[in-house]
Parts: sequence; structure tokens; C-alpha cells
Amino acid sequence: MNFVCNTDMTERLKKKVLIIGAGIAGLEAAVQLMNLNYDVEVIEKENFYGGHVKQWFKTFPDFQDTKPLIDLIAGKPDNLNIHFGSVPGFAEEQNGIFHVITDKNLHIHADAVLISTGFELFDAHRKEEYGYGIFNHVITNADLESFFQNGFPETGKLSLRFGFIHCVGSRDAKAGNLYCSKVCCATAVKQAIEVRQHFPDSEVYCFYMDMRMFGKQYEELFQQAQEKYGIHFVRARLSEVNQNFDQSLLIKVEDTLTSKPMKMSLDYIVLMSGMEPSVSSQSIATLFGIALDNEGFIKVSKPFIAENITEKKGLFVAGTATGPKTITETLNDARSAALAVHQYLNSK
Amino acid sequence: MSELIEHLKNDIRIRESLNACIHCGTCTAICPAASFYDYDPRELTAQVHEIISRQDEDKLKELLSGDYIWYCGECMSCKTRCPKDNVPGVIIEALRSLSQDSGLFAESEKGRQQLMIKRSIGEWILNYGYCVVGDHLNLDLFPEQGPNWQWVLDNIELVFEKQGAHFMKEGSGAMRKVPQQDLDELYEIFKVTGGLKRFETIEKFSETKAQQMGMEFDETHDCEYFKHVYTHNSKK
Amino acid sequence: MSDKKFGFSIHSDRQHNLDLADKRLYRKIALMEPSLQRCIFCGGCASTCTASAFTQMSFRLISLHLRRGNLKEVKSYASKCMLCGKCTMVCPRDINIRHVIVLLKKEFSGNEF
Amino acid sequence: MELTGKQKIWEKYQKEIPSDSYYYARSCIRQNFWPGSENTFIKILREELGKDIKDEAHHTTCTGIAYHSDVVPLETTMTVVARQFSLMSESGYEHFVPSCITSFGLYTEILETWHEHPEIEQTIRNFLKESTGRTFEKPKFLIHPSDVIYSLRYEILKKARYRLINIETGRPLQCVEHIGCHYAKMFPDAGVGGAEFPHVLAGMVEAWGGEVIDYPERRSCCGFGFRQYLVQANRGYSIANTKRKFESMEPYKPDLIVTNCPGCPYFLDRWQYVISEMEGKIYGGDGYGIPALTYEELAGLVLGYNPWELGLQMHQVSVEPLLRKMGFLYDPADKYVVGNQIIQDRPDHPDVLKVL
Repeated sequence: MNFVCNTDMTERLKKKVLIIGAGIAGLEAAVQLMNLNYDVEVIEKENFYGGHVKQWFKTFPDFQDTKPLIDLIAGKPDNLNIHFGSVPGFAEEQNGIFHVITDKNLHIHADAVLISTGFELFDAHRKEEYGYGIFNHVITNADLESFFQNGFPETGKLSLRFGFIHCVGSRDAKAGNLYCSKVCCATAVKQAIEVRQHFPDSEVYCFYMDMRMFGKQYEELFQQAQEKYGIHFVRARLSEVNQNFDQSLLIKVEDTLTSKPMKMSLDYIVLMSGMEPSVSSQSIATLFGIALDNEGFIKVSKPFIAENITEKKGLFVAGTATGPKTITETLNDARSAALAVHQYLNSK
Repeated sequence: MSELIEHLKNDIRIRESLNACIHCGTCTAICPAASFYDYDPRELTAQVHEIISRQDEDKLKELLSGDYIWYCGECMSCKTRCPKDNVPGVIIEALRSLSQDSGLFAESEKGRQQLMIKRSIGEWILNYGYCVVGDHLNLDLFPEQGPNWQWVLDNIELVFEKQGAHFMKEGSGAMRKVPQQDLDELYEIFKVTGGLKRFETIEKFSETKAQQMGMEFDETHDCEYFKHVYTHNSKK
Repeated sequence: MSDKKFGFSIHSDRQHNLDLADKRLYRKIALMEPSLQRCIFCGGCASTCTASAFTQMSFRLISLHLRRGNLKEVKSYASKCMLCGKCTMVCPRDINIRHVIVLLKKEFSGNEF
Repeated sequence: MELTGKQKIWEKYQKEIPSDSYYYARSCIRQNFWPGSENTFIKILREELGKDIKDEAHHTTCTGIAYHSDVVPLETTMTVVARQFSLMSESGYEHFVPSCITSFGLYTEILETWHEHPEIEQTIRNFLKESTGRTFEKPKFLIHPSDVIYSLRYEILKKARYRLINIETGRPLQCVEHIGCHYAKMFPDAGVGGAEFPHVLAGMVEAWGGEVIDYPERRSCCGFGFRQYLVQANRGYSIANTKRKFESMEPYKPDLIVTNCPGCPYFLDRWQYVISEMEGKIYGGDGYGIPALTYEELAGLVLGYNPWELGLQMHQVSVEPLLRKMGFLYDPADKYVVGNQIIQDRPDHPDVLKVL
């Protein structure tokens, strides 16, 4: 089958696809669908596109700046039609046509809808014992990215000790998330290296349960972190954080490989908050009457063979709205979703 | 099917507090016993999980006969932490119950100490209606109480009266004498629910053990065996 | 020794304090054999180790204890090694384990911990 | 970053505390070592605040200490607890207030177990019926007396005669609060402020003018460990725990320790004496040690009650230095006067720890 747009189709009245969410999944799918000659409209709750990636400084494993990457995706078509600061407030389907009204009272009639509402970072406040929002130097992976982008607060100290805490809000029944958030191990290694580059005199520890370096070049990155940057990896999960008299942070873990309780002082603790289902995904699922899976992500109709198709005809899903994904996976998923939409509309 | 393992498996505390362990060590990190004994609640949890899933009765007997299950202080700090909803401290409760009810407690130094607890706290409950009774807490058994407590003991009725307490007097109030009818009800509860049976089991196996160890044994706090289990610590 | 008056002594704390760990030897060895830094504590070395069949030898634990500054343990384990080199052959991170042990043995010769 | 984390947590863990009609169950340890504290609690509620609190003769231990020292089976403990509820129902009360934290934790756990497993509750009902002929209603509210004092802390403040302020410096007294593990570690929702940053004592301290110290070992156990203290051979565990806490709080120079659980002040008090005897070490206070009080004693001091009726002479660590800091007017001689009798005996002095 030939997926490239053909002349028959251009002559027909263009079919419309509504994409909800202008993160990298929504953007990539939009571009692909426009190339397939569909009329695409995107609504985005924020006033910018690029989603979480936009707030990230660099990617792993290759330390690319994120900004050019987003421009590369979004910059392809000049006429990308995005309604910023809008969320769907009403949705109805009749005879295969979706009628969506936004909170700004914009009416959209679409032949297909693609949900790309992404994820939310786990709110680290919920791990009360980690002291986020209580102790000044307990930060999250997202805070650290913003420090990289906007500069670190003055510390007055050169030889800082950093501790990266993996699995924050992931693999945790107490947090309600039993799944692995997948990208945090690689993110931690990336950020640990960046910290060492930023503060050459610093000492960096990663506290992990399992190093899940599954992607191409990830394991190499891990090895580089150990060898080239002297980053220490300790198999442990953080139990609690306290503050020392000198204001440094005291952590308690078990050094599981020697079976001993262990404590150490740190200047910064970076919590690797995992991916959680976004609130938007949940409200949109309710709006369109589709189900969520056990973890609260949008449920796909058939694993493996229809990962982008929801249980409702004409309603598609792409990116981290269905579960944690890397940037590469998200972009591939978006292309796959575009294809699924195309197949659907082509056979309609 | 092993009876011991069935018993353990059906204990509500095991049913509610034992899941697969991911060996993260958040329990051990803050466990007081892990700091001050050679003990690791993470390993304990994994061990019990394995015993049950493999039906390994020999391993269970070994565990119930050893010191390892007696180190935990049941502070339950582990309950707050575990990301898999395990509670090593509650698993310990189930193991200790089984160790006593099977008599295996008498095989370990730490397990044998249960006799002292039965003969103090245990009996005070039935005799007075309290777990702790001040005038039994003398400085011979509890020297750390210090000179002020000795002074309290020497003048206990007056000191308690000063604070509005009713030391072993009728009526309500602190350290009042619990009426006999209530003690009778407690006794009946212990009889019906297995409390007395556990006491008897502790006594019975302790006596046998004392004979094996060649130590004098009677019902007092002064016999050789009682003093031995109360004070002996081979680890230090 | 139990205190005479009270009948017990204050237990010592097993908790490891990483702030106080002496990491000088680790740094020194890692400088001479940088591949040591790549260790992922998989235990491949220990499971193939000839000495570990008869003693407590485990290079995995040497690697850990060296990083934690537990030099007594490191010395004791290292003394068990017969330098057969099987561990070096199985290491998935290609660490020159044999060389690390040779360096440690040199370090400890004449030094009592 | 805005550091409002603690406030947010405190808002999250505010439990409903009924304002009147309490059925009080006394604590084995509190009655023995701090009998004045229990009476002070009743006095504050009845006399200062006009509340109804039932204090009757027929209730007993919950067996908690024996249960956690493992000599009493779970079924026995549950049935004894059911009997306590039966006494409460019989008296026409619905708000159960156990003085002990071990009890409070155990009651919470048992109610939770019964909720999850109604068949167990039925078994226990049958046991109770068979052994005593009793039936029972479950309490509508299970609250700890410290929850009650917490909820009334500002009313107590209105009647306060003293503040937790050093009258010489005008600065807040530095207070260590120690919660007691079984208050909220097992069921964070059961405690005011939750398990990690409990507010129940911190709220009292702050309301009454003091400042709470957050030291690294704040969350650690006092070291009781049930069998680990009860058996002499194991006491090295108990004291080691407490010592670790003292060492951790020492740099903050605490003026006092306030506790929630009846057992904790015992260990935080007595082990200071033992450490001083064994190692010659005294934590803080010009050789006098750090007074470890119950929250009832603290409330009583704020209200200006006679320290010797509160029972402060039963502590091994002398409280007089604290009373002086607060500017508390007290009669040193009254320590030994009971009615028209005078106790002639005086306690011996420890070898190292200074006492008054």
C-alpha cells in the first residue's frame, strides 16, 4: 500500500483531524498527517508547544539541545494550526463525526481525533519522607533541568555532593504506581554527567534499584558515567531524608549489596520523578467515554497490533498518554498513530 | 503439605504483610535492629517468601529455632516505608507466634528469653490487669531505673497519692486495684482464645530445655534457668 | 563486656557512614587500573572464582568494600586469591580484575590492617 | 522554591477529633511511671475546659506490650480489646481515648483488620461472648489524648500562666518532640500530621511559644523494642538507639524533650542516667541532662500546675533547670510533702548526672 498522498485525495474535500496536545507526539503526528494531506487542527492547554521536552535542557544519550529538536518537528509545516490555551470542554460523536467545543467556545468538527495529552511528572511532595518542598536542596529532575537552563542558585561551595534518587513515585505501591517509568535511569545518568561537567569538583552518587539502560547507547552512557566522570552507583532505594545541623542533607539507605544500613550527607538530592498519567488524559477519557488502563493511562484496544487505537472508533492516541516513553519512542509512536488515522480515514 | 508452613501461610499477618520483595532495602535503612544487631529485615522478608513458595519446611524450622527472628523491636518503622506493602515487623510477629506454639523458641538463646516475658508481663496481666506493675520493677531486675525510682518504690503510696493516683486501691484512678470480676473475665478470655495455652507451652518447653541444659528450674524468678535466660548474652 | 552495674553494654552501630569512608585506596587503584570503575557488581567473577569454592573470596565484594573504605575486608578477600584469572575472562565489563588484585596484594604486603 | 511543605502535609493529615464525651482507657506504662500525667489530662479536660470524660475502674490493659513481646496471641489481644469496647458501649460512650500509643496503634490496626476481614471480627465477637457473655459496639472515633490536647491547644493557651519561652533571653525554648512509632508509622492517616512530620506535639509546642527542633534522628525509635528492653540481656539494643538520638539532637542544645508515648519518656529519661554512669557523658544542660516530659506534663506546666503534683519528681533527669528557664514559681520543698505528711527519704544522687 502506498501511504504517500495521491492526486485523488488532494482533489477530494480534505478530511479533518483534531489533535489534542501539542507536545512532541502531537506535533509529530500533526506534521505527518498534514503531509498526508489532511486538515489538521491542534489544541493545546499551554501557551507554547513542545510540552515537557521544551522544559528539558538536553536529551539522552547524545546531549542534544531540545530546542532545535522541537523546531525540527514543528518547523516543518509553516501553517501548523494550533489553538493555544484551550482544552476541550464538550465532545460528541455522530455518524463518525466528532463535534468538539473548546473552553474558548471554538467548535471543531473532525473525522478523527488523536489524543496526545502526554504525562505528568510525579509530584515529589507526595513522597513526604524525601522532604521535597521542606528541605531547600531537595530538588527534582525537572528542577535540575531548569537550573541547567537558567543557572544554579548560589551555593558558596565548590565541592558539592549530589545524590540522584531513582524510582521516585515509580515501582512504588505507596505512591500507587507499580510500573517502571522507564526513562528515569537514563535521565539520571545524563543529569549526573551534566552535574559533573557543570561542577568539576563535585562528587555524584546514583541510588538505583536496577539500572534499566535499555536503549541504544544507554549502557555505553552508563559506563562512561562510571569511568570518565567517576560517578558512583549504589544499589539502594532512598528511605528517608533529614537535615543535618550544618544544613546539609542526611540520607538513609540500605547498601543492599553489603546488607548494611548506610547513611551519608549530601548537598543536593535530585529526585528522579517518574511519569504519571496526566490529568488531561483522564479528563479527556471521561469526555470521550473511553477507558483507562490499570495504571491510569489511556487504554489501547489491542496491545502490540493496535497501540494507537482506542476502544472508540475514530479516536486515536499517541505518545506518553498510553505509558512512559522516551523521545525516540514517542516520535515513532506519533508516526505510527498518524498511519493508523490515515488507514482509518482512507477506508471510511 | 507441611503443617507448620500451612499454619504460617494462613496467619492473617502473613496474608496481609508478605508480598514479593524487590530488595530495595528501605526497611533495613531505617530499621533499629539492623543497626544494632546483625539483622536485615529485607533478607528476612525474602527468606520467608521463599520458604512459603518452595514449601521448605526444613528452612522454616531452622528459622524458628534460631536467634534471627528475635532481633526485631516491632517499632513498625518498616511499615511506612515498604514500596511493596510488605511489613517485616508483622511477618516477625507471625514467626514468633509459630516459634513459641511449636516449642522451637527454646532452641535459641534469644527465643528462650520468652520465659522471662511470660513470667513478668504475661503473668502480671492475669494477676493485676496491667502489663507493668510498678512495685515489681525493682532495681535488681531493672537497675537502670536509677535512684529516683528507688525513692519512688520506697515511698510508693505517698508519691502516687501526691499525684492523685490510687495505688492498688478500690475505685477508678491510676494504678487502681482492678476488680476481681474483671480479672476473672481476662482469665476467661485467655482460656478461650489460646492465651493460656501459649503460656503453658512456653513453660513446658522451657522446663524441658532447662533439663537438657542441666539447669535448675522452678516457677520463681530466682531459679538458675530464669536468671540465665534473663541475663545471658553470648554475642557481647 | 557487660557493664557490672547494669548487666549489659551499649551495642555498637552497624550503620555504615559513607561520609567517613576512606576512599583513598579505591582512588589509587582506580587510577592505576581504570577499568575497575566500570564494575556493575554482577557477581560473575565470584561465581567462577576457584578460591570462592573453598573460601569467602568474592571480587564483587572486594569491589564494593574498596568503594566503602572497608579495607579490612578487602585485604582478607584479596589474600584468598590465587591469581588464576578466570574472573577476568568472564567479566562482562571487561575489567582487568587480575591486575586489580595484584595491585591490592602489593598494597597490602607488609601492611597490617 | 517555596518551602511550605510541612504546612501542606499538616493540612493533608488533619483528622476529625470529637470535642466532647470521651471514654478514657489508662495506659500500663503511663500509670506506673507518669501517674500524674493521666490525672493532669483528666483535670485539664474536666476542670479547665468542662469536658465529659469517663474514667472507670473495670477496664484493663489492652495486652499491647505483651502482644508486641509476642507472649500473647493475636486472638487473645483482639478479644481483650473487644472487651474494652464493650465497657465503653456499656457506659454509653462512642469516643475511645486510649492513653497509650502502643494501645492506640493496636486498636487502629485491629479496627482496620476487622474492617478488611469481617469474618475475623465475627470470630472475636464469638470469643468475647463465649468467655464473658459480652457484646460490643465499635467506637465511632478512636483518638489519642494528645489529639485531644492538640485540638484544644489554643484554649489551653488562653488559660496559660507560662509560655515555652526562656524568660532571661526572651527566646523560644528549643524543644525536641518525640512521637512514638505506633502513633502514625503504621497508619499515617491515624495521626495528626501523618507519619513523616507529625504535628500533634509540634502544634502544642508552637502554640505555647516554643520552637521545634528538627534533628536528623527525629523519626527514630526511642529504643524500647519491647523484648529488647524487657530482657536485661538485650538492653544494649535499647540504649544504643536512644544514644543515637541524643547524639543527633545534642548540637541543637535542646531545652526539653516532649513525648507522645508513655514509654518513650521513660527511655529518654533513664538512658541519660545510664549513659552518664557508663560513659560519663551528659547531653546538654550544664550536667543536668535534658528533661524528657510527657505532653500532659508540658500542658500542666503551661497552665501553671504544681510540678510535684504533675509528678516531675519521678523523672531521673531534674526538671528544675527547665522550670527556672520558664520563670516558673515553684516550691522546692513541696516535692516531698503529701497532705500533712512529709516524706523523710531523699533519693540518692547518681555518680555523674547532676540532680536537684
